[in-house]
Amino acid sequence: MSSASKALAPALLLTVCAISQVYAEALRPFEIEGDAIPRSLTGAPGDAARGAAIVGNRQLGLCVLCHGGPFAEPRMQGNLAPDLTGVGDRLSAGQLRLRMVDGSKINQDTIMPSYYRTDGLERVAPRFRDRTILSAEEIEDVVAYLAGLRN
Amino acid sequence: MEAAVRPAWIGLALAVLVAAVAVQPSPAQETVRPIAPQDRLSGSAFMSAEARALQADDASNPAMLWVKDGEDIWARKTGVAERSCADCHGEAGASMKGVAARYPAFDPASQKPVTLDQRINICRTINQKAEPFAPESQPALAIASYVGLQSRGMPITPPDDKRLKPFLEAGRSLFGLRQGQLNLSCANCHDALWGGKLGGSPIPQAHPTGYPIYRLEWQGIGSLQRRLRNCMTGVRAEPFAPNSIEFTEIELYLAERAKGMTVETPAIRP
Amino acid sequence: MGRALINVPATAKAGDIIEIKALVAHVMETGYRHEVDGKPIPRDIINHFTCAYNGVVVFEADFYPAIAANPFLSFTTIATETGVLTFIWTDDKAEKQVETARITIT
Amino acid sequence: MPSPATRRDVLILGAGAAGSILLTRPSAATPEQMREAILELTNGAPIRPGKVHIDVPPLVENGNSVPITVSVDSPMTADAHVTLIALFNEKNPQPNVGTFRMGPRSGKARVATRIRLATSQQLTAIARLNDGSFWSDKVDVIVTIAACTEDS
Repeated sequence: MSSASKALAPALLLTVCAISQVYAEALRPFEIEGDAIPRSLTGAPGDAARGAAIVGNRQLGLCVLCHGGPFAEPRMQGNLAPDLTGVGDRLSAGQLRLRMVDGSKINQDTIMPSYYRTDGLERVAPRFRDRTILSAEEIEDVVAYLAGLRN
Repeated sequence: MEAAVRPAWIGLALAVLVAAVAVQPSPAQETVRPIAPQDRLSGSAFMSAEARALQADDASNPAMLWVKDGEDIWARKTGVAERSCADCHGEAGASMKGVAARYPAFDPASQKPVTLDQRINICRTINQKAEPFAPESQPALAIASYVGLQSRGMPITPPDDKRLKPFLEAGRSLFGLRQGQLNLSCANCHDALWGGKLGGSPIPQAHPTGYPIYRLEWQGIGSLQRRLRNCMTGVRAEPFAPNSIEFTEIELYLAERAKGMTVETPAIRP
Repeated sequence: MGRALINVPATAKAGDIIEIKALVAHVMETGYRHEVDGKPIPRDIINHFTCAYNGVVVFEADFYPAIAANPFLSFTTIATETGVLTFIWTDDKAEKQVETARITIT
Repeated sequence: MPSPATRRDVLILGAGAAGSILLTRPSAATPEQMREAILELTNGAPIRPGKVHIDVPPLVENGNSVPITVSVDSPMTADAHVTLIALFNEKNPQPNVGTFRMGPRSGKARVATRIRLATSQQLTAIARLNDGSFWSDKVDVIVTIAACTEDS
């Protein structure tokens, strides 16, 4: 057999650097009102263009793995979660923010990962431990982008 | 995923300012409904006609390269005992028929379930007095493919062994345990969302019908544990160690879940 | 090199067009990949294949890195006489793998 | 090059080969480079569309191994036969995929293999006949990306 299959043992110890950044910063406090987090996590508005890039990045935002929407490469979008086309008409920025920060606050059975939560998780891989999926700034960028998705 | 807001919860939330550190849901042991037996489908049902054709034709299925290596290993004398598999077991076509379909099985010596790969290594160590094969090594996959092939077309038949019960139940729990930074269980995807598309690829039901499999993604053959590890790293969880009891428990549950389904080894998967 | 699997009909009638399938184990390392430390992984592919029928080359192929790992080929030839088909794969290290298959003309 | 993972900016995966491998986006071939590679084969002779037929799935689930069959309408006689089939792509790191030589003893002008496609792109197959003419077929292939890749 070729060397292709001889040396898999090291392949099992892979590390990944697909993620542009990981965040170990302390979580910023936020307030939930109703089904929303009305105020920006950073105190500033996000950048919609940066948010679009995050949403479209399968390793960073992960959004397109489950959601369809008006993004590039429709064939590579998931259909496990609601389509995000026109989501800005249906949800306010604050509602979008809570759904990203911790959707389990709205539906505890949701499959949507909590993008800004580090506790209550099992067996998190060491390099992701105590880190949020996105930073507060990135969440604001995505919120800005999604809130602007209008029909 | 968006979902209906729970009115009772809103009232509570309005009253409370929740700091991030206070957000503390307990890890969910979910009750996703298992797939009904008549709805079960092999992973091959979710792949392209081309991939199915590749699996169906032994002359073009690249996994057969490993099977042929396994056939050689079966016949080769090895270890301090200078003994081949065939010396004890004879013709694999007869002695190994249906064997892979019955693993994991209980090992009285260790009082634990063992996978087929582990059983082969126990045999090597005790009877051949040879070094065990390293997990995922070429000979380990080759001999597992060859033994697995002898059960092709037969139903998966988990042993009805009371001693396996606690391990099986542990495996069932692990299958339903949300894990990793993405906080997903096996059941979230493979019981509840099979047939849906994850990033454009269909989610199969996760039945271990064809292992070891030749995965096009790997450009080679790999074990069920390698595939499970892929899933765990995919949800950003720390994978269990190779040959850990947890992996064996999951394999046990998967075998029970796929009971009666047909062995396809060596299968092709995307 | 690796193991090969050849599929040739054992018997054929003279004039039959027979299909040949040839599969060989090889990583087909493209030369375009790097280790984590940035070190390039050297190219290592099978770059050439021939099939000879009783010594006469009847099919030949040049492979580039875009040929998938564990290369597979299917092609045809006309059964002419009883004899031996010889398959030779040559890789970047100039190593050759030779396999043969007998065919009987009935 | 070969993995569809190269579509991603940076990614590590096992890829079934030895050890940890960093896949960065290599410089892809361009349609221009493909034209040059084809020119090298034809020496500027005209290429006519027709006779050649590429059979490849329009949508492939993994670019690491894409089954492809190229066949040419030809009687494959001593007087009229295909001498060569060459397969090209426009977006892998290099434009050549494979070249296959045959003749009247082949019986049929047909070859099947499995190829790697780094991304969605157009494939071109060129056949050279014994009269020196060149014929071609082109086909577009969409490559989707597996969601659950090794350690991604």
